[in-house]
Amino acid sequence: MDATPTAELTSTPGQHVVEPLQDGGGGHSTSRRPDPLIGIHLCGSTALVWRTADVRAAREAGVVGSLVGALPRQPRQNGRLGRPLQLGLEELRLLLEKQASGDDIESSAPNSEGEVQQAETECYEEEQRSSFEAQSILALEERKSALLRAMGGAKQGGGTSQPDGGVSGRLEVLDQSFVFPRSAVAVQLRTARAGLSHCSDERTLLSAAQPGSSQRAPRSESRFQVFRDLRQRGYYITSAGKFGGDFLVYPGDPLRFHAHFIAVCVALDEQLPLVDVLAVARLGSNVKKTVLLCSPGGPTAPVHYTSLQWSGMV
Amino acid sequence: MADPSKTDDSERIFSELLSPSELFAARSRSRKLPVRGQKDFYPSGCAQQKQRLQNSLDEHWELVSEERVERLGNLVRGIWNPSDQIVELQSPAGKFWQTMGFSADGKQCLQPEEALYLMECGNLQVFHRDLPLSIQEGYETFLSSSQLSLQQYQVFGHLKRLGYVVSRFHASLVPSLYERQLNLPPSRDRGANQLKRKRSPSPEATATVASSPRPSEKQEDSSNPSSAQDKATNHSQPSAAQQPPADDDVTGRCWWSDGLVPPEQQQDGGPSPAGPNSRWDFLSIQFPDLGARDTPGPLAPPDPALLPGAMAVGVCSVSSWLRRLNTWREKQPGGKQRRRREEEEERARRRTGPDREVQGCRSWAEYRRIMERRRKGSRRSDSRPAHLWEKDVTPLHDPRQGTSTAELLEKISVVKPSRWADKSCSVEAVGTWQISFDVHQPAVNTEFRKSSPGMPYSRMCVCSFDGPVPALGELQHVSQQSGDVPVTMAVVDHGDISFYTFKHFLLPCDLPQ
Amino acid sequence: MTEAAFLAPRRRATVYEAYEAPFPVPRSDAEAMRCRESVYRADLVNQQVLVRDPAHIELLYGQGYFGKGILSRARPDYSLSDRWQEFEGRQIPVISKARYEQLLSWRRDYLLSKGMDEEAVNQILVRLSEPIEPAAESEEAGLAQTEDSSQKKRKRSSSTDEQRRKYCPYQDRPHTDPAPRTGSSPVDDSSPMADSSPVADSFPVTDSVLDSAPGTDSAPEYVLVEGESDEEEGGSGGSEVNQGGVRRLPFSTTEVLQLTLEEAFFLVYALGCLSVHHNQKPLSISELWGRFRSVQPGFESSYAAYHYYRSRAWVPKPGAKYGAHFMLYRKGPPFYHASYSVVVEQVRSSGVSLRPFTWRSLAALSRITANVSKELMMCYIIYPADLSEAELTSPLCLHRLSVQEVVIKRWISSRERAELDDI
Amino acid sequence: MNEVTEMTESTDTLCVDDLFPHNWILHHPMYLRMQSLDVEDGAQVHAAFLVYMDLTEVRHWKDVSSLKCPELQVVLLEGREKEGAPMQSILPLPVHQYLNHKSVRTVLGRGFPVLLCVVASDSTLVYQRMTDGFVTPDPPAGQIQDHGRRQHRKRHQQH
Repeated sequence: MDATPTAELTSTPGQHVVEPLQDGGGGHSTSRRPDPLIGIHLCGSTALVWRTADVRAAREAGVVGSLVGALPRQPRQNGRLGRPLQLGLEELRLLLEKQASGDDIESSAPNSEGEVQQAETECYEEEQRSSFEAQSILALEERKSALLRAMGGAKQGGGTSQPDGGVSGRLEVLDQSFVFPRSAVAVQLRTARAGLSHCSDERTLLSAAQPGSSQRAPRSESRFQVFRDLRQRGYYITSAGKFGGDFLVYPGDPLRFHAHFIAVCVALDEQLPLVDVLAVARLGSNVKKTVLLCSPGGPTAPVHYTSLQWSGMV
Repeated sequence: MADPSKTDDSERIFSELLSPSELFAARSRSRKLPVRGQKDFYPSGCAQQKQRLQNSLDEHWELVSEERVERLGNLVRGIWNPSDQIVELQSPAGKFWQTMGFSADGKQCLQPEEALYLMECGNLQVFHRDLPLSIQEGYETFLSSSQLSLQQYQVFGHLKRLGYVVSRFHASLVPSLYERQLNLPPSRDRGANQLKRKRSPSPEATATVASSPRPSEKQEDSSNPSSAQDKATNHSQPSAAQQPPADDDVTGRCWWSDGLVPPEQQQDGGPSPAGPNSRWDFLSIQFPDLGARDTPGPLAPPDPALLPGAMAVGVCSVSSWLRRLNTWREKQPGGKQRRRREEEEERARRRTGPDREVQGCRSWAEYRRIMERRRKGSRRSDSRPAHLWEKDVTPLHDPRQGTSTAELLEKISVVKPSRWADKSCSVEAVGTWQISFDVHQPAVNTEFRKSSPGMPYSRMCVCSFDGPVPALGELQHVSQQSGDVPVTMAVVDHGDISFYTFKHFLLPCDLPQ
Repeated sequence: MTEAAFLAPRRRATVYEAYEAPFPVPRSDAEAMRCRESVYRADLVNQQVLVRDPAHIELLYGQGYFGKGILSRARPDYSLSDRWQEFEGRQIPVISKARYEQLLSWRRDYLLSKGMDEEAVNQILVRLSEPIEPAAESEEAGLAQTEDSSQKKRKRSSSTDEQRRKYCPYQDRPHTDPAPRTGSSPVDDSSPMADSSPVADSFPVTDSVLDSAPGTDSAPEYVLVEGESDEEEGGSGGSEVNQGGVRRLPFSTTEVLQLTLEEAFFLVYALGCLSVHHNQKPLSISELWGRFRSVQPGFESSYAAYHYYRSRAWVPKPGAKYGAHFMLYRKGPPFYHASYSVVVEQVRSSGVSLRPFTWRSLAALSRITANVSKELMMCYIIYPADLSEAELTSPLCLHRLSVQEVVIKRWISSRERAELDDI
Repeated sequence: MNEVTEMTESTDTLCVDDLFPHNWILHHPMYLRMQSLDVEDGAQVHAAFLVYMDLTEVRHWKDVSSLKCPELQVVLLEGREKEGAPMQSILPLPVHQYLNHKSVRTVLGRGFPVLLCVVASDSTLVYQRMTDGFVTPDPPAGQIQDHGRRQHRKRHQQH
């Protein structure tokens, strides 16, 4: 960036977006106003959350998801990613279940092409104009204060608080000659869609993820039962694909805790090849986690959990 | 920080729009990533732990909420062309043009995945109907077409962020087998490439030829201690590694067969490193290129240091040899015969090895008499168990006959390695697996050119973690599409990507001494 | 598909034994001349193939690393006791009194299970547990025992690696054993015990019951029971004083070699050096094939893979510990670390999968394999489209199967690998 | 499958006497007891016996006994790791067989912690501990774990 940083302007960015949260997303905060609707958008058949407030709200509901976008601060690395947040099928179902199903999915009014588009473009251009003007003023002020500081530093010894003629003269010159180039204006590349622009049809999401969808496979049903039960027990859950299981189960927020369990969802009477059982148990011991066999007992019965650990007997 | 006079707060949160003062301030914000501390094992509920969690979360949300802010002058401007599903640039492209984009009708264009990636990097602003697209709109607009899925884009982005050059795969651009055969590079290059091969968790182009050098590997060669040994291993076995599979000839493919390896490499039968103990440094010995078009004159005498003691070799006229070029095919059976004879002698030698009586023999006739006598003396001679030998299926080997291991292995080799490259018919090919991208090594040090990209480092197949693992026939199909370039499966699980390479292999026959 | 590079197998840091041979069959006529046995013996019990003759066990394991001792970790080297003592020119094991009493009770249980009444059993046990007098013993023993003792020494020596190396059956036997031992001719069904045991089988009990404990074939017949003389003399139990505690071994548990079905079939069909008996009747190759196929699903495929690797002189061992079908060793487990975890998969037009793979199971297997520094290899067994179900009932179908090996590797896209932090 | 059961039955009933004293396994009191439990699956009985021998002869467990689990039609073992240690159930299974969660729950229902012992076809044994509910893994030892991870990474790169 070209401008010299000044003391007044280097405060932390990003605080403006969301209202403060009492409990950092760790537990339940019932004192707050009714849960905001979490905006969920479909990209292909994948559910994505775009706005920070929604990402936070999902986390508060115990849905971790996975950030899959490039991080604005450092876009060319994979270690830490940014928005959007991708939701797994179970996470999506859980969120939908928590909220009144159906109308929680944000959908903007369909565009009636003509006027709306016209108005929008005008609005955008107006915004750009005013932003340029405002930034010009800010830039000029920044220059001035830099100048003042530089001069003040130079005549540290003198006790006069009155700006002398030299200073005010130079400030005047600055006022007149200062040009804020268009190329220097800072523009925002928005992450989430602006409120008004065109949007794709979100209705398909409902049919894809609606609980009780008729043709849901038994396996994904049992995965969801287990997911919900683990969540109710206060665990945080992410995908355990790379560990050969269904879920990685954390005793607290994954930001601060290691996973304890690799959950493997099986139907109670599902026949598992013993080699597969050995493989996943061995992997569990290699990464110091307990393998958890999880089977939903039925619509009303609890989920059965069995811990599987490599014994020390070699 | 928010400017309360401008707009209603909730509206602002809703659209996550920055005010001019915020935009201005963002120019000087930090670009550092917070370091994540050691995680805790178990939630203790203590205040300290809660505080740490809160700090982590604050940091996390700050990072996640940050919006992209760029100087207008640094942004390339593009326009979305929905009918062609491409982005046309309106201002000169940036440095990215080296590895991305294409020209069409005098316009600079980007594929949607390239445009989206550049948008995410804060290099490009794409307009549609005079409005800039947000990242979200970019996802929803570019990835909705049947051409490009979210998963494919995630793989693309993942590799791009690591610096790889990634471009769409076009089957028509892969040279056919025939073309490749005509364009075989000189064998010396192969050797050199072989040496550079390293043992690394990357999809190496083994035994095939990458046309561009790989500087990054060179660096690793010096830094990675294992590579030195690796080099040596490859060095001692270059011919075996490159031989095409000849599955009908067991001994020919042996890596450790005693008869074929010079004695100094035989210690313990392992592929011995040809480092300091090796007598021959083939890198420094010049071999004449007799196949070159301008035929060389007579060959200079070889360095005497390479020759055994009392041998003297003078200038060698090659013309008579040259006449015999390309006639080796007819000569081969003779060679085979000779080798068989040598094996026979070797076997005979081994037979006589530890046996005193046999060693005392002065002629073959005497030896045969001894053997005959012993055979008669043995009560086993007629004791082949009936339940094994007098049934429809008999053993492949009769243990009463002493047989060298090489011979025995040949005898029992009834389950053959398949020559699947030749007969794709045996396994039906299914067309559901498609290659998405060509991947070239990070562009930092290579002189990558879009116009002549050279042989890719690997090609990517993108698939879903919940989908099936490719069956053999499908692997075969995909690899045929790819030609000589290895194919990597990029498996996407909730945005988390794992890469797997499936490589054809023929386990070398391990013939112990 | 491009070809995977071959990585040299990793040699073990310390090797305790010498390499004998890739297969338990003679490699030259001279060797063949010298050994009298060409076929080993195994029994099919409970669908498992068991070898009991110690000499056969030694050869099958030592030359090609076939099977595993059921009482040992890997090499069959179980012995009744860690401590042995010289007694009357032979080595006998030292066991605790409690152990001796356990063995005695096993004998008792066994006799009772034969339907004998308790009084008779008690009589036998009393006689059985009488201490052996040194002098009387040596008279009784006679020639056969000196021969036995040499055998015992060898068995004992096999527990120390240094001596094991010297034990090279084909070369030693003619010199050290001029007289043909009955035990070493497995071809005829007369194992040493088969020769002498019919007496033992005939109840009511004769003296011979005392002489041969169940399963005594070439196992120690006597034990030194510790703590016996301590009671009498109240001494500190000096080892030499304990000679009064020598008893007959009431029940012997010798090491048994268990072969996998693939190993057994390979020894029978490929090498022709094993007879598998069922109910004392030797089975033909086809009978064996049929039985194994019915016992183990997918036997054709897993055997084809096993046979293929053996025919390339590698040593496949079961890989359940690593979640795989086989682990492939160069030469054998004592010399090299396993190089590959092999998963066998059949490619048939019918599409039946031996172990249907998902990315999930592949991910697990690939991680385990990498964790133990091995490579993951798929071994596809390709069935020609025109191979009929009927053809599969004969092992000759193997000639029509072919193998495609594919090495699967995880490629780590970045060196930094921040994702590892999650582990 | 019919052929198989027939095969084992004939071994068990008909041949014990004939084989004497060839195979001590067939005369071992524990083997005879397992036979008397009337479990059809001969391979499982054999597996159970191998596990019994391993526990008693090699690992010197105490109070090891066998019993039949009627629901699963298999031979179970129970025993103590050492004198005074808690009782454990052991479920021996040949490696080619399948396992379902229900059977695991059945064995757990006996009230003891369960060891699953998978018996490979060459008699290699692999023991797994199975416990009802959530068993937190052992916490990693801070620094050491980090160290291990680095080594781990190194090994990865050698490939």
